[in-house]
Amino acid sequence: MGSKPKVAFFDFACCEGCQLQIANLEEDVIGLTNLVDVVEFREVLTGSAPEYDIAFIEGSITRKEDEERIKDIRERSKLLVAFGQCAVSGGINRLKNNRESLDQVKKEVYGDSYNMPHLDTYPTKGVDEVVKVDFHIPGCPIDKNEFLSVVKAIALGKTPSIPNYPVCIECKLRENECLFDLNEVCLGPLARAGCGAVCPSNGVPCDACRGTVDNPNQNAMHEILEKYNYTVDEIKRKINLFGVKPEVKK
Amino acid sequence: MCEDCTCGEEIQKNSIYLPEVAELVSKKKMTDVDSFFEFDLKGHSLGHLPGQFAEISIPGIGEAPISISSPPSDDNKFEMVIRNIGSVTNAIHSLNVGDKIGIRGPFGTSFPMNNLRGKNLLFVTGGIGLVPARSAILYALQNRADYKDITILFGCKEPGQRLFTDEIEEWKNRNDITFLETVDTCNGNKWDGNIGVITTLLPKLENVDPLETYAIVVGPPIMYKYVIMGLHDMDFSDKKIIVSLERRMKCGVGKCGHCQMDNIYVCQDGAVFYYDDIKHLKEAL
Amino acid sequence: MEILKISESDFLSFLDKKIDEKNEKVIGVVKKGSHFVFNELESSDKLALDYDVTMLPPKKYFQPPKELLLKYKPGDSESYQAVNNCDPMAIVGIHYYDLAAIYMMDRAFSEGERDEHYMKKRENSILVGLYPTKYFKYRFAKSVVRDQAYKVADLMMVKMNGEYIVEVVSEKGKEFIKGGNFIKNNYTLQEIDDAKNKVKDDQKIPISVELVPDYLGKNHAHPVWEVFGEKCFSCGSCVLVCPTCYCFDVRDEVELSLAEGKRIRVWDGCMLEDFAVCADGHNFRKEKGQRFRHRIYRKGKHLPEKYHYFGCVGCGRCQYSCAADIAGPVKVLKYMEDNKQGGQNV
Amino acid sequence: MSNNIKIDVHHITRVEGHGNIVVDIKEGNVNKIEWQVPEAPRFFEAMVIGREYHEVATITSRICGICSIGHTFASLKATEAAMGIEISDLTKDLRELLLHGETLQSHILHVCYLVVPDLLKVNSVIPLIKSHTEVILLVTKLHRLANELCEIIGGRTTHPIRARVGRFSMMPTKKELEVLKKRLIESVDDLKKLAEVVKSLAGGIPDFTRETEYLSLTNDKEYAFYEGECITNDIDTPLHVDGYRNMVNEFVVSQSTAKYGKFNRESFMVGALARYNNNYKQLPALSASVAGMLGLDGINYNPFMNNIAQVVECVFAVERSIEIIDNLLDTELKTEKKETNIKAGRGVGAVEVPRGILFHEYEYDENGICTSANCVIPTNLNHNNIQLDFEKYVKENLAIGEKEMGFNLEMMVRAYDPCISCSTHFLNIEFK
Ligand SMILES: Cc1cc2nc3c(=O)[nH]c(=O)nc-3n(C[C@H](O)[C@H](O)[C@H](O)COP(=O)(O)OP(=O)(O)OC[C@H]3O[C@@H](n4cnc5c(N)ncnc54)[C@H](O)[C@@H]3O)c2cc1C
Ligand code: SF4
Ligand code: SF4
Ligand code: SF4
Repeated sequence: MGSKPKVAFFDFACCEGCQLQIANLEEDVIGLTNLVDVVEFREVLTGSAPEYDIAFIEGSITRKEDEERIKDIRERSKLLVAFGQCAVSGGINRLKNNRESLDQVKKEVYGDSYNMPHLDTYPTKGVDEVVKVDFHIPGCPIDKNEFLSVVKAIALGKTPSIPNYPVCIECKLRENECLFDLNEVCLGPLARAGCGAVCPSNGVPCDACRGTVDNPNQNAMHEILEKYNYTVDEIKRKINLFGVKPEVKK
Repeated sequence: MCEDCTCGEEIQKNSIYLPEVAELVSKKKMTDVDSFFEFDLKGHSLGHLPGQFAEISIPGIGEAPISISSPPSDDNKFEMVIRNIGSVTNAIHSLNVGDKIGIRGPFGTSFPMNNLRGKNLLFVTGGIGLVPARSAILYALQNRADYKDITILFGCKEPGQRLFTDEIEEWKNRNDITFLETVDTCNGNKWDGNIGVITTLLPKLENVDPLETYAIVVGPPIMYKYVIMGLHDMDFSDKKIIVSLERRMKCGVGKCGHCQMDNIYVCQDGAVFYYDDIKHLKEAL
Repeated sequence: MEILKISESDFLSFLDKKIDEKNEKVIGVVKKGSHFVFNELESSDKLALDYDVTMLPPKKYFQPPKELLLKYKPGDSESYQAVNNCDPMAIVGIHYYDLAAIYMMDRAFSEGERDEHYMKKRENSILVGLYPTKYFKYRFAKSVVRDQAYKVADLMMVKMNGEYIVEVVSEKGKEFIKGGNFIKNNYTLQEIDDAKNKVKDDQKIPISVELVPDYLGKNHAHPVWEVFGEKCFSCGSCVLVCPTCYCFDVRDEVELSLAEGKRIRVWDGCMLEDFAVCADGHNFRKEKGQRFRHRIYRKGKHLPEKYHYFGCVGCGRCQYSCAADIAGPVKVLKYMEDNKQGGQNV
Repeated sequence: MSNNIKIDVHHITRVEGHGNIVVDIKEGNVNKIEWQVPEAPRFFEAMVIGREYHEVATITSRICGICSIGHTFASLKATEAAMGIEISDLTKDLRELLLHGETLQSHILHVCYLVVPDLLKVNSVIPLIKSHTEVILLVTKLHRLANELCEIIGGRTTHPIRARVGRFSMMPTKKELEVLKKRLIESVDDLKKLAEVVKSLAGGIPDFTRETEYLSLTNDKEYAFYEGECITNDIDTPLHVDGYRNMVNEFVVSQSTAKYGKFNRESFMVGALARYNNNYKQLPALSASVAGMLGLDGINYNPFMNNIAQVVECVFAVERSIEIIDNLLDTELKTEKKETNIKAGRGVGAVEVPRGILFHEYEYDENGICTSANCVIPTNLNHNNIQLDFEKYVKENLAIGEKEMGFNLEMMVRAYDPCISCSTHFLNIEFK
């Protein structure tokens, strides 16, 4: 790319923890601003632009009006990158889709006022369920180095690469003791790597917050979990914590 | 040069991963996705044999194995045809004449042109498979007297994907060789030639003497099985079939493991093989 | 071969001295949680030579998981520079099967095109071997390893009654122990041999190692590949922890400034789904079973055919790290033996 | 100067989440002054229902990235209260330390990246990278320190990994703690420099006061963050957090997807200024002196001064962290066993997060499955106070004109440091 690409950041329903990872780049923020021209980033600066080379989208789509907004952004952007698991799959917000009904959900949260129009919501969607997404950066939250590697790749005209192998690889590289050996149930064998196996390395089982690899072997996982007395429903529940939609056959 | 250690200049001298520099001297679009590139290695010739490949480097992007499409020559130039399919190939496509690339090689085995002397040659090429085969075709044409009948079959998906169209025109017009081509479908384009997969050309060949002919087969993975079946129908023995295989490759020097099929490293033991030598390998074709 | 001995405490002080001298990095086995890893030592008190197995084999020092090969300025093809980091190191306490694996790696990186990045690191290292003192339930090294350890070790140690018997295998080893309180050995060869064999393996491969290549060759169509493949996560743990696996990927990385770039190699493995994917998307080993077979073939057929040594050294790490509990060669061969089927031995 | 003012700031910038400001004044008559929160509602209370007890903090941490540590603790405390789980002093110390890390993280980020541009009248921190490079480097240094603290103790800067029900899944090493302590001690000078910078800009803080009720935690040992009971300037005896519903009294309004709250007055304020007003006497020496230097000397009714209180709390976070680390260095750092005593029950947990007091309440069945939940978020509690501040401010300052009015109202919202995305899920759910 000749001149610096014009970059914008947008957020939808999410905790904004992923854009926080960008603030957490510290000195690298300065490097980033040398590489790209940030023209719109509501949390950080006042300003906007008509068109973008790259739009980074954080958050899930949960309302009609969000859908219109994201479509408009898509039209004005050359590349659109979904960053963070909310944008990638709906993330944790997708949990509400698993409940009996959305009215029930609204009632539980807003009580008698649940029907007020501005509280309207529909089943949570990942961004690519609404518009075309060029690249995904998974994770809850994203890994800031992975974010940088994607930005660099795009700036160089390279296809960004996100691992298609499980968290186990990174866990073994860090020479962790396998959590299964400590009697914990870990989704590492299915989960998409890229986080450096940060949870198992801190003694906590992986919840697959980055989604799964392209072809997760769910049946094999099922067999393992059965050994730990998990029922099919519990397994499903476990795997969908971060909005992954597994088909556990059985 | 070595960071905080003692091996100093040695690593610079001996690293098998260090590319040399070549300059892009000409460039020509061939199809929507394929372009022709001519490089100059300055200072010395690449010293390759027909059918070999080299690793092309773009600093910052990566490295990709690419076949050398020109026949061996004494000058410092060599030619490639590259399909824009990903990061490195895209970066090569955006180079301008005068730009430099990194190159390692040549690597791999070559078409056994010496052993083929005095024989008939039957080239069966599919799509981008014509690119490596061309180095042998041009070599044979340069040394036309050394070989008996030369037949070239070329097939591609649709007319828009034909490569080396000028040369093909020339080959068609030569009366010392036979050239036949086909497309899988004309896809709405003007095309009055053959339509059908490459194997449909085989029955059109007359008087092929399987004992005196070597078949050189290069094309996409799926092509081999059917072409070899066709050649068997023509009574070709496996010793007379030569193939060039593609595999994922990273190092080009038999270390990284990506191109391994059974106990063979395609980058070193191939990519050119006698079919007879690899047919027992379950993963070969 | 000269045989010496040293008391455990003298050995530790010897190491402390080596650490202080800083002529080389001193690496040893240390405890991490309830298991063991190789790590650089700051002093000898963390050293835990009484170990069953380490998580990763010592290959991580000769072919680091992420290794710098070249430096350059992005966009400038004339700027490529080969780089290497081969600071001298001494690795203490390598079990004999891991040494056998290093022998295999040495051959892979030195034969054919010689890989200086690996070889320099190896040349600048001192390998201090040790016969295992602790049982490991998945180990079957005795049934697959012969004498390879002595082809690469500089020193071999055997623990006996609170002392280490030290076999001085190479000149480098002899040089290394100068200045330590190594004294004349007074045990008989028989006693030493018994000590070497004191820790038993529970596991062994069910057929003799010489026969395995042929056996595998005849069982290309055995159902084991399908059956085990079905359970495999393609997680690559088994190849990552394997001391004789050295496949790698090569990548370019650039600084955020885009002004500096590196070409690195990183560990890769044939069990990962995309390992054999070509640019046109064609995957030459698409099925899990094919990848599973390839890995076992590599250990049991391809490497032996190439190097005339069995390609698996029986460390048992793969079986230990496999969540699906299928990776171990013993397990695979046993299954094949137990499920002999008509027509498989074509 | 015209008597007509029309302000319509759609999605105010440099705040976390979405908020709108609408002011419509014709001929001096106020038609509308409104602080609106149109953020997409997210329904966390419904999302945790049916999940296992050890997953609940993982989920509710995602209410807000910036306060993820605080949410994690409020959640863990509520779960522990529901099941009668006692935590060790070690776990408590680590939690408190981690919470201070978050306070520092968040306050630095907010004051420096979001508020300082206001005081310098520029549109963002980005131009300051060039014009005020040194200050920015100072800020990034402090921010990185805060992040490293969170990473060393929590395992990750955001959405902490190690903080689990009843324990920490992994301990920092003594060496890490020693390095951290050294860096914290060194940072005191940087903080003083930062305070000087803020002081030099403090002239830009509008002169405005409105006395309101200030709600925060309090305890007799220290300036409260992790532990305590609820206090306000309108009550004499602290109230147990269990009775929080009677204090926050949430209600739904039409201009907002976030709920509003009130206690003894029409509205109340939570956050740094509320904590300061209630507990300033407990500030240790250094923090107290910085407060004095920045013009905070006792109770203060100017909401804009919330940012100054945040600076003071940055100093406190560092002072107190050093103390805790000293304590930890004398303790054996041993990872504790997982809690296995699962019981049915209901519990409330409260902590002070950067934006104010935060309550979580859960009910679990005997299998440890969550059956109902309620999270009351500080930003929410402030919405009503912002609205009333707006009304008073506009009426008192009609003369300054539309442009400056708009600017100052935005600045006021930012002064509250609203974390709007997290405020949009509350409830009135009936606990049986
Ligand atoms: C011996 C040999 C000779 C060759 N000769 C030629 C030649 O003459 N001309 C020519 O054009 N090509 C040739 N090729 C192919 C060429 O090497 C590849 O097209 C090239 O390496 C692609 O590199 P790239 O960086 O451009 O693509 P990449 O960016 O690496 O990717 C290319 C495509 O492959 C897919 N891909 C890559 N890696 C993976 C993965 N891990 N998983 C899934 N999909 C993946 C990508 O999605 C992308 O669409 C040859 C290959 C070999 C082995
Ligand atoms: S280990 Fe698992 S849950 Fe943790 S960050 Fe990585 S993918 Fe997410
Ligand atoms: S195959 Fe398994 S047992 Fe054999 S050397 Fe590799 S890791 Fe060890
Ligand atoms: S460790 Fe087991 S599950 Fe993982 S790739 Fe190896 S065989 Fe498959």
